Amino acid sequence: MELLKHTYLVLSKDLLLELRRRDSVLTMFFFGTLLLFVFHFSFDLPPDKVAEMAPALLWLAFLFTGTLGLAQLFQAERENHCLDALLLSPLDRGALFLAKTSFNLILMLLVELVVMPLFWILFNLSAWNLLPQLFLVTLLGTIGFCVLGTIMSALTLRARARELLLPLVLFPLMIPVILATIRCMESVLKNGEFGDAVSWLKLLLGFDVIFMTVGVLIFDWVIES
Amino acid sequence: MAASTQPVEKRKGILGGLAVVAVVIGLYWSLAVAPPDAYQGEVQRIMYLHLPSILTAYLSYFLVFVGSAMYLWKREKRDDLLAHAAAELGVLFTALTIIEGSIWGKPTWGVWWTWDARLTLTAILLLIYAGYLMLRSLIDDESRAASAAAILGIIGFLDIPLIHMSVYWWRTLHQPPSILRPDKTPWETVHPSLLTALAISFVGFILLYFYLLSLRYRVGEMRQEIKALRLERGA
Amino acid sequence: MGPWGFVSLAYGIVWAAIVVYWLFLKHRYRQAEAELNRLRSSEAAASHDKR
Amino acid sequence: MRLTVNHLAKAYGFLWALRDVSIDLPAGAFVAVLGPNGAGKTTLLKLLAGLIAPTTGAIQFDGVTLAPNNPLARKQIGFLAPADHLYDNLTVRENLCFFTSLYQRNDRTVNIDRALETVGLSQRRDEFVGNLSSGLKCRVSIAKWQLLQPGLLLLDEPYGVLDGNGVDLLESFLQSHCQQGHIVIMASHHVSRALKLCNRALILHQGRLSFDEAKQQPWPSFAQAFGEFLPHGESWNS
Repeated sequence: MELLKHTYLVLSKDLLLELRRRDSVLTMFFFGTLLLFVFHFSFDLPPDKVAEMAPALLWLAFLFTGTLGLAQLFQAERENHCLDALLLSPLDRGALFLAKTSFNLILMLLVELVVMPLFWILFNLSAWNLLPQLFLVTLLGTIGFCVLGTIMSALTLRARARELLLPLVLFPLMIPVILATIRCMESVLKNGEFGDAVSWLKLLLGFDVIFMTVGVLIFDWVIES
Repeated sequence: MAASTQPVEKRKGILGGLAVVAVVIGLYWSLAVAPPDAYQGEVQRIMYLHLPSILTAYLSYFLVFVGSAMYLWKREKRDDLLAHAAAELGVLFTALTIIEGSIWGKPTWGVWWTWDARLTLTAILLLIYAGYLMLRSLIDDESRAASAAAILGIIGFLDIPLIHMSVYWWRTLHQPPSILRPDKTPWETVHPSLLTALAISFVGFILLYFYLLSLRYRVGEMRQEIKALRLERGA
Repeated sequence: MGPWGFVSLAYGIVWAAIVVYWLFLKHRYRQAEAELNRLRSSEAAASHDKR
Repeated sequence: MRLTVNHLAKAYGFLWALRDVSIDLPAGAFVAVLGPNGAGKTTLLKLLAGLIAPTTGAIQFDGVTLAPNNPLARKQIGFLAPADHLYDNLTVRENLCFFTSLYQRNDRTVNIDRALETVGLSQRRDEFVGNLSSGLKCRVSIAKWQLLQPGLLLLDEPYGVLDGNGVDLLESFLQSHCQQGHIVIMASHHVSRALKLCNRALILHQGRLSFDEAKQQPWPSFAQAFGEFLPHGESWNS
């Protein structure tokens, strides 16, 4: 499939660049852990309340860390007008979208893989067996974030005050994902399985699918020079 | 060009006149003629204002969506102007809706602001479309600002049902169903003059909305021509 | 503040806001129209002496 | 290889940057696009490159209409930006590998080495492009487009950044590219250089095509058409 081949091509280029400079992944990692400490000090919660607050704190940390990644997403393309080089080539713009989304997704997942267990240790939570389920929810939420985030990052590429405008435009649209992930994680933490939060999970899945397809279809206009 | 605008000006004048007449009748009817609601008393009259402005806000979002989609498809400037005008009015009417909602909330729930599903939803929509105007103003290149805003116009509109669902589910989770369920339509006790007051207010608001929209659209059009004349003069 | 107080507050704020917006809109409208006519009249003048 | 452009026009807002341009170029055409600043040269090149969408008119490439959403036609189109369109943090070889596979011309790396050989960069194969001087970067671009073999190669003011032998390298590449039956369109202000190379000249003035003729040795019609734009004192046919 043409689309996947191009996606893989651009993605491996981005990963190679990232592996070489490692600026995005390191800043995101440190920022994530920094937020944990800040949350830890600002809300010194009694242990029982922590389980309740954990999803919100975690997801806030991921949201802001992800925004850092999004701001840097098209940095390589901004130098030497490489974006024009890509637009010039027979690269399918939907593939560019998928590549950039999965690139940011990989970065965020790496950070989350480290930050979540760290969160468990810092807030000495007990429910270690629930981590896989929690990570599934975070994965779906992060996909939703990266899909819409990549579109908004490309949209604000040529705007003044780009880094400020991106979260301003992105976060209101992210509210369904934020609510859904936090509700799912809460019900998993509280009673060990999704239970009535399944409807939230479906909302999350719907959000990801809708905006993934919209992204692939519409990215041609999003990125046109 | 000046000669041909006379009929357009006149048409706008008539639309404006009609709007004012309908609004005045609506005001008179909803404030003086309609009886107070059985449950909420006089305060329910704010509904004659609240419901029409919610409608015009949603109408704006729809027009922004249509304008944006047409602009991306056909690349015609007028669709973009329509989207921009509708977005500006949308933000105005959404803000008014929130103000009415909280004023209505004070006597009913005793607080100016509660995280009631409808108020929260309107606040989020205000943020999205304020972001739309911000995005448009922060991109210098004219055609890029238009297409970027068009994308946001479409995605924002597609997101509304998802936000709607998530906010209402989130809301029903926390708020115990009180007698005065805020999101139940207030006209249980259907009284004919209640309905007519509402109907007239609706008509008034719609006419007013399209009058303001045509004005704002015309301003956009004129600014476009001014830019063109200046560029032509300068090039 | 009685119920009529809230009603008048709501109507007052909303209609005041709409009127103020209308005034600003009218102002922008007249400004744009004046600028357009000025440009167009000097444009006519410029193309006149170019011929 | 045939490029036909009929009634191409591009407007930004109400202002026409390019108006009603129609060109028909056979294979092997080397076209110099001349004209004062703001005449629409760059707009024409960007339209031909598919970077921007035309307001009216169509561009046909061997019969295939160029449209933003059909990526295949773009496979034939090249835009040589002397120091741009290369990733600074990738090495020379990685850049070439990336673009050749992007254009589905991923023949064995030996071609890449051969291309680098011809532009004299073989010993800098694994250096980062960011560390190269702009002259060397231009050679990498030349090697890149030599590998990609575009049917239509566009250049916008390539002489700005090149040193002496860089210019010779570029001109020999362009000429050999034309002889292979491709089309080259170059916009430039170096009138005498461009005219020496081209076999056809176009003059754009305020968005309109005011001159389009194949080259003849004494070229009175060109001198007459181009007279008013020539910086006074410089004569192009010296």
